[in-house]
Parts: sequence; C-alpha cells; structure tokens
Amino acid sequence: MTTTTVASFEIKHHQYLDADGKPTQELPAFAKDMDKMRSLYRDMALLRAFDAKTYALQRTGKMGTYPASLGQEAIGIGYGDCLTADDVIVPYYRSTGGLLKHGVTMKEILQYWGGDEGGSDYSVAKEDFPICVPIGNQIVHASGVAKAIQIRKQKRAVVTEIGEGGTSEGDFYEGINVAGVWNLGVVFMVNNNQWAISVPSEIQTACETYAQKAIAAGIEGIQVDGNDIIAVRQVAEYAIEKARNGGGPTVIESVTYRLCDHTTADDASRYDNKDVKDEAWKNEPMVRLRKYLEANKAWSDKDEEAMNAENAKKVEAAVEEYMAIPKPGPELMFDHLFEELPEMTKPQREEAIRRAGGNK
Amino acid sequence: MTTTTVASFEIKHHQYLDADGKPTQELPAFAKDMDKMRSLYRDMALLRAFDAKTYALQRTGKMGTYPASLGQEAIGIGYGDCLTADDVIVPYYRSTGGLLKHGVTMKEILQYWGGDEGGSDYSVAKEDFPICVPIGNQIVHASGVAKAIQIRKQKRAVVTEIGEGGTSEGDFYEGINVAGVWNLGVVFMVNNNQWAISVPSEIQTACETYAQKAIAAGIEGIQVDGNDIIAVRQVAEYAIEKARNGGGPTVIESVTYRLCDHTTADDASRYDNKDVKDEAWKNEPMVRLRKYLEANKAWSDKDEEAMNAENAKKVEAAVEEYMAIPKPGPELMFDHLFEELPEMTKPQREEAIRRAGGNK
Amino acid sequence: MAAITLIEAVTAALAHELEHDKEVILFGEDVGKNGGVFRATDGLQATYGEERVIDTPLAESMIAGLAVGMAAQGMKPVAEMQFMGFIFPAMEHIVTQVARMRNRTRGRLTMPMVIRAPYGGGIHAPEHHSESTEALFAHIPGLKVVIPSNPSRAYGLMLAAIRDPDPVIFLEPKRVYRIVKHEVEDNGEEYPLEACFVDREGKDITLISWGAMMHETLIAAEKLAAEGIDAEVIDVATVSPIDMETILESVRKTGRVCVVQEAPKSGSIGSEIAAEIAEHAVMSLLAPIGRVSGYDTVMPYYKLEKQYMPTVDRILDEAKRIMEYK
Amino acid sequence: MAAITLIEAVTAALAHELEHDKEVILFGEDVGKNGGVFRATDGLQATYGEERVIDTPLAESMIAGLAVGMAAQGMKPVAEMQFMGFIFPAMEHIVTQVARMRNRTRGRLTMPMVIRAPYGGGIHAPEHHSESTEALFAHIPGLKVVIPSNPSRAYGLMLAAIRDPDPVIFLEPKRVYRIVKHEVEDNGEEYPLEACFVDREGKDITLISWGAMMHETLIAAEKLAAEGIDAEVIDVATVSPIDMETILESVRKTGRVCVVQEAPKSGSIGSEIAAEIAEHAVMSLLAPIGRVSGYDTVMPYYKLEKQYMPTVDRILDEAKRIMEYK
Ligand SMILES: Cc1ncc(C[n+]2csc(CCOP(=O)(O)OP(=O)(O)O)c2C)c(N)n1
Ligand SMILES: Cc1ncc(C[n+]2csc(CCOP(=O)(O)OP(=O)(O)O)c2C)c(N)n1
Ligand SMILES: [Mg+2]
Ligand SMILES: [Mg+2]
Repeated sequence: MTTTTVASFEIKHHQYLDADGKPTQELPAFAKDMDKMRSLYRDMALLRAFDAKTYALQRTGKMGTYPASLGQEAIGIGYGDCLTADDVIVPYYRSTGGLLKHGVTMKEILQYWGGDEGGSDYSVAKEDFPICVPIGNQIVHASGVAKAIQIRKQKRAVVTEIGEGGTSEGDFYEGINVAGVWNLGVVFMVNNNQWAISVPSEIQTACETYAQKAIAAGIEGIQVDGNDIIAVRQVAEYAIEKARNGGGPTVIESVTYRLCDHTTADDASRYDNKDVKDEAWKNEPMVRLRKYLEANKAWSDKDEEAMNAENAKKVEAAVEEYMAIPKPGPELMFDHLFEELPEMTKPQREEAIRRAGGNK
Repeated sequence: MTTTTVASFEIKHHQYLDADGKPTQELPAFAKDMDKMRSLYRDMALLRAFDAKTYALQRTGKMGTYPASLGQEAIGIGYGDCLTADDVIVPYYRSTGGLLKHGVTMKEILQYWGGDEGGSDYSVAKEDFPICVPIGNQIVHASGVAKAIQIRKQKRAVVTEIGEGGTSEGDFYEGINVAGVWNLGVVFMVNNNQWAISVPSEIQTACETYAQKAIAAGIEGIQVDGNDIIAVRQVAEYAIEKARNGGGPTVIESVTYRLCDHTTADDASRYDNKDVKDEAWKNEPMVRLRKYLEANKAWSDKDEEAMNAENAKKVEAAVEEYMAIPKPGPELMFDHLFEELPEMTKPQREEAIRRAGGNK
Repeated sequence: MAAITLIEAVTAALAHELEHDKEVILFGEDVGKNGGVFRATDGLQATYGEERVIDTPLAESMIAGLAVGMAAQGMKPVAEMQFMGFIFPAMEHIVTQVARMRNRTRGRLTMPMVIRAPYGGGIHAPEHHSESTEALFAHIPGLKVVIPSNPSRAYGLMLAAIRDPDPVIFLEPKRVYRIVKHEVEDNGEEYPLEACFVDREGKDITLISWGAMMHETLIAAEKLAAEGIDAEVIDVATVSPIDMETILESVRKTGRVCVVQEAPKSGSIGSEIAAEIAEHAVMSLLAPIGRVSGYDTVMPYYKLEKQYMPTVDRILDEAKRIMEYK
Repeated sequence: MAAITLIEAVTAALAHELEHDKEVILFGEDVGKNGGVFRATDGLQATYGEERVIDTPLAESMIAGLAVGMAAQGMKPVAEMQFMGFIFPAMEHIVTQVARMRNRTRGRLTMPMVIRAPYGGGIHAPEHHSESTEALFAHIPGLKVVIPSNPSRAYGLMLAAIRDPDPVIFLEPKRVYRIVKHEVEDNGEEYPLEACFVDREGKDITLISWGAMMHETLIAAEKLAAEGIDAEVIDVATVSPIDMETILESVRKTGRVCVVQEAPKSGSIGSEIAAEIAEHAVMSLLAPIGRVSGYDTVMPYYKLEKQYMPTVDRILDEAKRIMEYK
C-alpha cells in the first residue's frame, strides 16, 4: 500500500414533491393512492390543530410548557404510517405525530404535558417509551429495545427521533454505533429543523448533512426532504422494513424548519430571522401535499372545511377528557417509586396524604 | 431536487515504508535525513526499553499497573517529533512516547504509575495534561485547550490520543464535533491497536476505518500505517501545522497492533489469537525502520549495541531517581485539594499527619 | 443603586466580571443571542462579543470538558447547564477532572471555573426540570457548592465564585429568580464563600436552610415569633464546604434544630448538617433534629410539585414538635 | 458445598440466575471472553453463549441506556461497570431513567435490572479505580444500593438484586474479593434486601459498617471485647433504602454509635445514618455519634491510600473516645 483510498461514502437526498406539490421523480405506489394521501393529509392537519389548541390551553394556564411540531408534521405522520402495533416508538418531546399514529391518545399527550405522569401510562401503545426529555437518552434506549427484540428473534422495528441539536450529545453517537456493531433493527430519525432552541444548525456541527453522522457508526445514512411526506414515508418504510427483517439500522435526516417557537416557553423572535422564516413557510409540508391532492382532484375546499370541523371536534373531545382527569393524589408520588414502598418511606407517604387533606 | 448525492467522502490511507522497510512511494524530505531517522529509531528504542523496565519493576512490586506501548512506538514518537515546547499534549494512559518527546521525564512517568500524584507535576511540559484514565475525557479537554488558544490568538497546536476502543465513548464524538464547529487547532490521534483490553475492534464499531468517524464531525480524517513512523510523522506534521495555523482539526487513525498485554494487570493469552499476534510481530515498527536505516547504510549492529547500552543507562538512571523519591506525606492528600483547605477539613489533615507519625 | 431580582443580580455579577477580567468566558446552550432560557446572560453577548459569550453545541459533557481545557490554560470559564436536571452527562468531568485537577497535578494545573445551573421546583416546569440534587456535588471533595437565596447574595456570591481559584458549582434557585428585589450596588464587592449568614437571631430554635426554601423558612420564623417562639434562621449559602462553626454556635445556644430543604431527605445536605451536630454538639440538644425535606421519592411532575415541596406549614409543625419535645 | 471467595460467590449467583431465568442477560466491557477484569463473569460466556453474556463497545452511558431499553422489554439486564470510577458517564441514565421509569409511566414500564461495579480502595490500583461513591446513588430515590461484605451475602444479595423488580446498584468491595472464603451452598436462596445484618451482639456501643470495612470493624470489635467493651456490629448491606429499625433498636440499647466507612465523611451514608439517629433516637444517645471515614479529600493514588482509608486503630480510637465520653 502507498497512498490509497480505503473507504468512500455518499449521502443521498430524496424528494418526490417539490414545494409546489409537483412530482420531481417517479412516485412510489402509495403516493398514487389518493385515499392514502388524503388520510395522511388529515393526520397532519389533526396534529397541527392539536398543537394549536394545546398552545391555547397553555396560554390560558391549563397546560404546561409544550413543544409543537409546526412545520414538521410530515415526519411523525410519515414514519408513523409505516408502523404496526408490534413496533416500538422511543419518542422525544417533539414526537407527537408518531405517537398519535401509534395509538397514543391526545388525552394522554395532554396529560403528560399537563404535569401528570399518568399521561405516559399509554392505554394502547403499551411498549412505547414515555417522551424523553433528557436529550439523546432515547437513542440508546431504542438500541436496547432493539437488542431485546433481536435476542428474542422477533420481527419488530424500533423507531426513535431526535432533533439535529440533539445529535451533538454523546448518546446519539453511542446509540447509533452499537446499533451498527450489533446490526440492530432501529430507525434513527434526525429531525433537522434548523434550530436547537436559539442555536442554529451551523453552531451544532461542521457537517454538511446530519445523515453523514451515520458514517461514524458504519451504518446507512439517508437525507430526505422532511417537508415532503412522500419522501419521508418512502424512506422510512424502507428503513422500517429493513429493521424488521434483520437488515440493521438506518439514520434518516429529515430536512425541515421549525415554524413555531421552540416551546410555549420560548420567544423565537429574539433570535430567528423573519425573512428566512417567511421563506420556510413556502416549503411547509401541508400546502405542498394539498396542492398535490388538488392537482389529482382528490381534495377540495369543502373537504378542507369538513376536515377542519372534524378535527376540531376530535381535539375538543380530547381536551374535555383531559380537563376531566382528576388531580393526581399525593399517594401517586410514592406508589410507583418501587413495586413495594420501602419501610422508611411509608411515614412520608402518610404525611403527604395527611397534608393533602387525607385523600385516599 | 429529486434523488441526488448531497455529500461524498473518501478516506485515504498513507504508507511510506512497507514491513520490510522498503519505500512504497516517494519519501518526504525528513525521511531522507539519516540523522533524523536514526534519532527517531533511538527514541522508539528508548521507549521500548523504558516499558520493559517498568514491566519488570511492576513484577517485583516496585510499580503499579502499567500500560506499555509495545508495537505502537511509532505513534507517540512520530507525532511527538513534530511538536514544539509551545504545543500542548493532552495524553491518555498509553501516551508515554509523546510525553517523553515533549519533555516529560521518565522519572515523572514512573512516579505517576507508581501511585504518586507528584508524577503529574511535570517539570518541563508545564501545560501538558496529566494522563487521562477516564476514557474519552481527554478529547474534550483538548478542544477546550484549543479554544483558549484560539481566543488568545496563539499559534499552538494541541495533540491528544485515544485508543480505538475509546472512540465508542460519547466524549470522543462530542470533542471532535465541537472542534469542527469552532475550527479548533487539535490533532486527534486514534490509535487502532485492534484491542480494547479483550474486546476486538469489530465489537467496537461497524466502521471499516476509524478515520471515517471524522466525517460525523465534518472534519478531515486520515488513516496511516501506524507501524510506519514515516507515515505517522508525515501526516502528523501536516495536521499539526494545520492546527497551528488556523486550519482546524484532524483525526488521524494509526493502524497498529498491541503486541503486549493491555497492562501489567492483564493476561492477553486469555483472549487473543497467537497466529494473529505472530503475524502482527512481522509488521512491528522498529524492525521496519531498522531495515530502512540499514538499507541506507545508516545503521549497524554496533550502533544497535551502543544504543541499547546507552538507553539502558538512561532508563536505569530514571529508575534510580524514581526509587529515591520520598514516600509522599499524608499532608499531600489535603494540600492540593483547594488553594486553601476549608476550615472543616483542617482537623482531618491534622489527624492524618498525627496517625502517620507526625511527618510535617 | 437599583432594586433588582436574583436573576438580574446574577447577570450583573457576570457582566461585572466580564468587564473587569478578560479571562472570564461564558458559554453554554442558548446563552448567547438568546441570553439564556431564563435570560441570565441577557445582553452579554451583544456587549462582550461572541468570543466571550459563546453558544455551544448541545452537549453537557462537552461543556464541562471544554471548561476543564480552558481553565487549565488559566482562563476562567463560567459554564451554564441549562437546567440542573441536565448536568448529569457532565458528571464524569465534574467528579474526575474538575474536582481533582489541582490535586492530580499537585497544583500545577488548576480549575478556576464556575458551573452555573438553575435548579429546584415550583415553576410548573416539565419533568427533569425541577430537582434539587445539590447533595451529589456536596459529597465530592474538591468542589465548592454555592446557592444564593436572594439578590444581594446572588451578586456577591457569584463574584466570589468566579474569582475563587477553585471550581464552584453555583446553583440558582429559579423559583425565586424574580420574586423579590433587593437594592444591590454593582460595586464588585463579593461575599465570602464558606460562610453561613445568620438572617434572624433567636434563642429558642435554629432553623437552617438555603436557596429558595429560605423564603418559607423566614416566613415560618415570623409566624413562630407571633406565637412566642424565637427562631434563629441561618442561610447556609455555601452548602459545601459548610461553615459548621456558625451552625454549631447557634445550636449550642438554642438546643433545638430544624433543617429545611427541597431535596429528598435521605443522604441530603440536611443529613450532613444533622450528623455534624450529632458529632459536635449532641449534648446541647434538647430535642431530636428535624429535617423538613422533599420526600424520598422522585420529584413529581408539576401537578403534584406543591405537595412535594416543603411548605411553611410543614416547617411550623416540625418546629413546634421540636419545641414541645421533652 | 464449597468454600468460595466473594467474587466466586458473585459468579455463582450470576450463573444461577442465567441458568434459571432466560430473561437474565449479562453485558459490559470485557465481561465475555475475558470474563471481566476481575473474573467475576469467568466462564459464563462459554456456558451461556454470546447472546446472554455480551461484550459491549466501550461506553458506559450506552451500557446503562441499553439496560433501560432491554428492561423496558421485560428482560433482566445485569450490566457491569468495569470500575465504579467509570460509572459517571452513565449517571444521566441512572438518575433520570433507571431510577424513574416505573414512576414516569405509573408502573407501565419497569426497570428490573442490576448495575454491578467493583469499588473501593486498597488494591494499589491506578487513579479513579479506588473511590467509594455509594452516597451519590443512595441519594437518588428509585434506586436500591446494595453492598455485600462477605461471600455468603454476595451470593444471597446478588440473587435478590437480580430478582428484585426494581433497579439495584450492586457494589462489590473489590479489596475483599478474595480475602476470605465462606461455605456457600449454591441453592438459589436469596437474602433479603433492605435488611441489616447484626453480625455481633453487644451492649456497649453500636458499630455500623458495610462492604470491605466490615472486616476492620469486626476486628475492632474483637479488640474492644478484649478490653471489656462489648460492641454490637451491624452490616448495613443495603445502604439505600436503609433498614433503620435494626439500627435504631441497637442504638436504643447501647446509646453509643460509630459508623465506619471508606467514603469521604461529608454527605455520606454515615451522615444519613447519624441524622436518622439524631431524629429518632437522639435522647438515647450517651455520646456524640462518631463517623470513622475516608477524609474529605480526593482518594489519593496508591502510595497514600493506606493513610486515607480507615484502619482498625482509627476505629478503636473513636470507639474508645465515644465510650469515655461523659
Ligand atoms: C440533556 C439535555 N440538555 C438540555 C436540554 C434542554 N433543551 C431542551 S430542547 C433543547 C434544544 C433541542 O434542539 P433539537 O435537538 O434540535 O430538537 P428540536 O427541539 O429542534 O426538535 C434543549 C437544549 C435537554 N432537554 N436535555
Ligand atoms: C470511562 C472508562 N471506562 C472504562 C475504563 C477501563 N479501561 C481502561 S483501558 C480500557 C480499554 C481501552 O481500549 P482502547 O481505547 O482501544 O485503548 P488501548 O488501551 O488499546 O490503547 C478500558 C475499558 C476506563 N479507563 N475509562
Ligand atoms: Mg432542532
Ligand atoms: Mg485499543
């Protein structure tokens, strides 16, 4: 050997619909199924309506800090549409779309952000993780779940999500690296919405793409237009199938833009650029999908109105359920600490109950 | 955009001398300077002699656990030869070669591994870090040092080292990532000696090369034949010059083989493969350099003998100095905890001194 | 001289040191343009530039490790952890490097740094945003752990922390970031570390607290006074190393003690104070030592946080129990 | 029945559970082919295969995080940290996930896992290999922290730890890995967690310890006996949550207490025990509560470790001081 090339890599970017909803290449079969595409559009609209309502609840003191998905709806709805009940989501705080698709209820999500652990006692997606707030942990958990699945020789995919900012945490890398070594069935969705609270992507990394971070784990990395639900769904489906069938892990970078504040506690006008945001609005995922539907005569203003009304009703119903949840009793601080409360802690439980006026 | 390639990368491998000491490509100028090459050979031999002696000290109870560099001598001596007194080394536990080249004394290294913090109170390389045992921390520290250097607008390079196993720690990635974002003047030496104690490289990562981990930080990654000191020195010099001059960070993977036990506390025969190790001995860095020197009529058996005698003397002198160090007094447990010992801890200091029989 | 809040006092102290010591460098997540999620560094990047007030990538181990590298070069890094709940990725650097570098090098390399973090409950924050884990850091030799309870102390103690030649974990009780204002003169005068503050003199019982809980404790003391119980109130301020002399002196006078803290009770700062009293002043005690604490359970999400955190009532009940003990 | 060492007892317990519960999975750095750097997992990969005894990449945060993922799927991961000094990268997972998952999901997902680590000083190890930081974990609600002091307890407590439905930090005092042998029957019988062991009954003073220090403590008790002082000796074993009843009962009997521990004194398990006594049995005390501890300084490199760690002499001196107190 002298000076030789010992490894080479390419990162591909996938897009099917441009910002005007025009196909940029031959579409996958599902994209030609207008029922499917309408239903994806409705899911995205529901998520957007749910977010807006939750924001409003927060502003009126009925909700805690909440992170919306405005502009990123195509991601969670896109991969969520590829999952079966057997698959596992290991979410972060901005995974509302994927969780809803997987059967977590709006009420549960409201309950969680409303400051009640009960919100993570999912009634349906019983193996999905609770929302991960400490950034990066979920990546390693997803690999752990996938390892259990692998040991048990099951055919189930694990999907986890992280923001582009979160990829700077060591856990992101540790989690994808072990997934590579062990060939685990995980799909790592990296949602590049350009911002980590106030920190722009160029301060997170010198990389041209986040997909290339996969190269450090020796695994496949793919970039998609995260505002194009066809691209997200198509690549996610490929990766999820691969994960289920022993094909190993994939990193998917979805390029998108956070059109809302980071959370209700944030004020993005302190740091973002209005022009850039205005531009970004032109790329947002719902308009493009609607244009595509309309071009295929699969959507009308009346459909839109009907859908909005229906979604509003669904959201309203969830909010009512949420508001009807009784305030958790103080015993709940103790009853799920361990399977059995230690002797030394029992008097504390009694004190807490007594001070709360003896509930339970 | 449709499906396009948005990024592509190549990892190069550099070798100048093959295992028989024959040039594989046009040699850099320094490699034709036989005085220089002889002196590098002597440095490597001294390191090997020092390691052997230290092992012997450990076996006779005069030394703690010690990690030798057997088979990896070209790395530390190679990059160490490119440094000036102004540069900073942030070492790990197997950085003996680099530290010796940078002025840390054999006595100090013995003192450190002999269980005495005084060994890290370097008399010469006053800004070099103490040896880092918690794997990965040094990578981030190196970026921190480089940031200070950048803020102060100095022209100084920082070099740090890590084993291939250590690259699995999140800190490795966090440290190289920030070096990329901030364009810091650090050289990250990844010593791929195939083993992390008993764990072979294929269990650390699915990557074909460790150099490609640089891609996840958006920085340059280069692979060298780590048994070829010409390749190590040539690429290290390039990266160090670049670091000094605002050119940013580089990851250098040196491919080598750990020919010794992990440390004196390890027994590699439990897990390694004799055949593979025998093969690896054929690639070790000193024979190849000696053959090159001999082919250039720059080395003889007599030179070898004289050198060995001289090195033995140097090592012996260091060992004598080491053995003459007085046992540290108990007050040293307290005197460098803070600049000033807290009131509450003073009685503890007195007690420790009293119990030790009142020294100091 | 202006009346300012605790967080404004933090900002003022940071600005003062940036202004007067060019080695002081601030960094962390969102500390730059955004001025921190609580605005503790508001305006500082605009004034002192992007090389002195730096937005970092999102990685706490890296933040602590960068501070180690910069401090070893003689700079004075002031690193922010966005919330104390996110300090744990940095734990390895804090325990094995920050706290030990001076000792590991026999004084050759030192760590004149501050790691700041907002901490504690009571602001309806999401999970992991409300814990009080100061005891973890107080148990690590080589660290100082400082917690201001009001604006003047935030200013004076922050100055002292930055100027201290050794590493300081500086925990800011975010519940009281904005609830009171003090007249604080921005004169660069520091308060001593490793010194308790006696905020109320009294002869019947010693109430000991720090941080946000000082507010409930002082209110409780006033209520006790109304009932004829004269409480001495001590703000520990530097919870490691603790100025035990001041505390012991008070206990020898009153014979009765109650520690008030937000953290879980087991293995807490309150436990350490009680143990020291049990070692050095046990025979002065006229009653058991009380610890009004968070419960030994996970800090709950916000719907239950009020039930978790000590209240004035709990302090009063415990103080009276101690007073009535025979 | 064979006489085995503490580390062999650990191995036996691990093997027993691997054999009888297919959900038990062991993993960590070098635990497979090499059988662990101390040989705690020696032979287990050969017997149970590479899917049950797994060498991981070198990353402790990952190790803990994988355990979280596997436990959530109902497996029983037993993860090794090669040394307790290297547990800190895993701190975030341990504090925010391992200790809380049950609570975070109201019992939906649980964490039936063990994190094992050799710990403590006295074997001439390199730096960061000798610390005793059990107090950090004991302060975290939701974790159990267990430390065996001898081979039988290592066996019985390890079984209990693996079978426990909640997470256990299992710390193995490596200084006594091989210094005594016990006859231990490999019968799968566990010892209770959350229970102290009274290893010597006595009426004059209560000596409380755990882990390796139990050895010095028991020797000290014999020496005290020779001088006519009848010490009760308690092995705490589960240092969180602590079985305070057993301890308080003893203190009420003897009126004199000394805790013996290797860790730094401030904010230690010893402090917690003293505080509990000061709360619940203070009026039974005839003397100050003693804490014979490591000093409040960084664990020194091995040349000084003997001077750092409590000795039989220090225990004797403190016990006598307490006995003589009037
Ligand atoms: C370990 C950790 N550090 C810091 C935070 C505080 N924090 C919450 S969200 C956020 C920014 C995340 O940005 P990104 O990963 O890009 O995700 P996005 O919010 O944009 O979806 C930060 C710093 C946290 N939750 N966890
Ligand atoms: C954080 C941390 N975890 C574990 C260890 C224990 N340990 C010491 S060396 C080693 C293997 C390192 O292998 P590698 O990084 O390849 O370096 P090499 O020793 O081969 O030079 C391990 C696991 C450590 N020192 N630090
Ligand atoms: Mg983002
Ligand atoms: Mg190696």
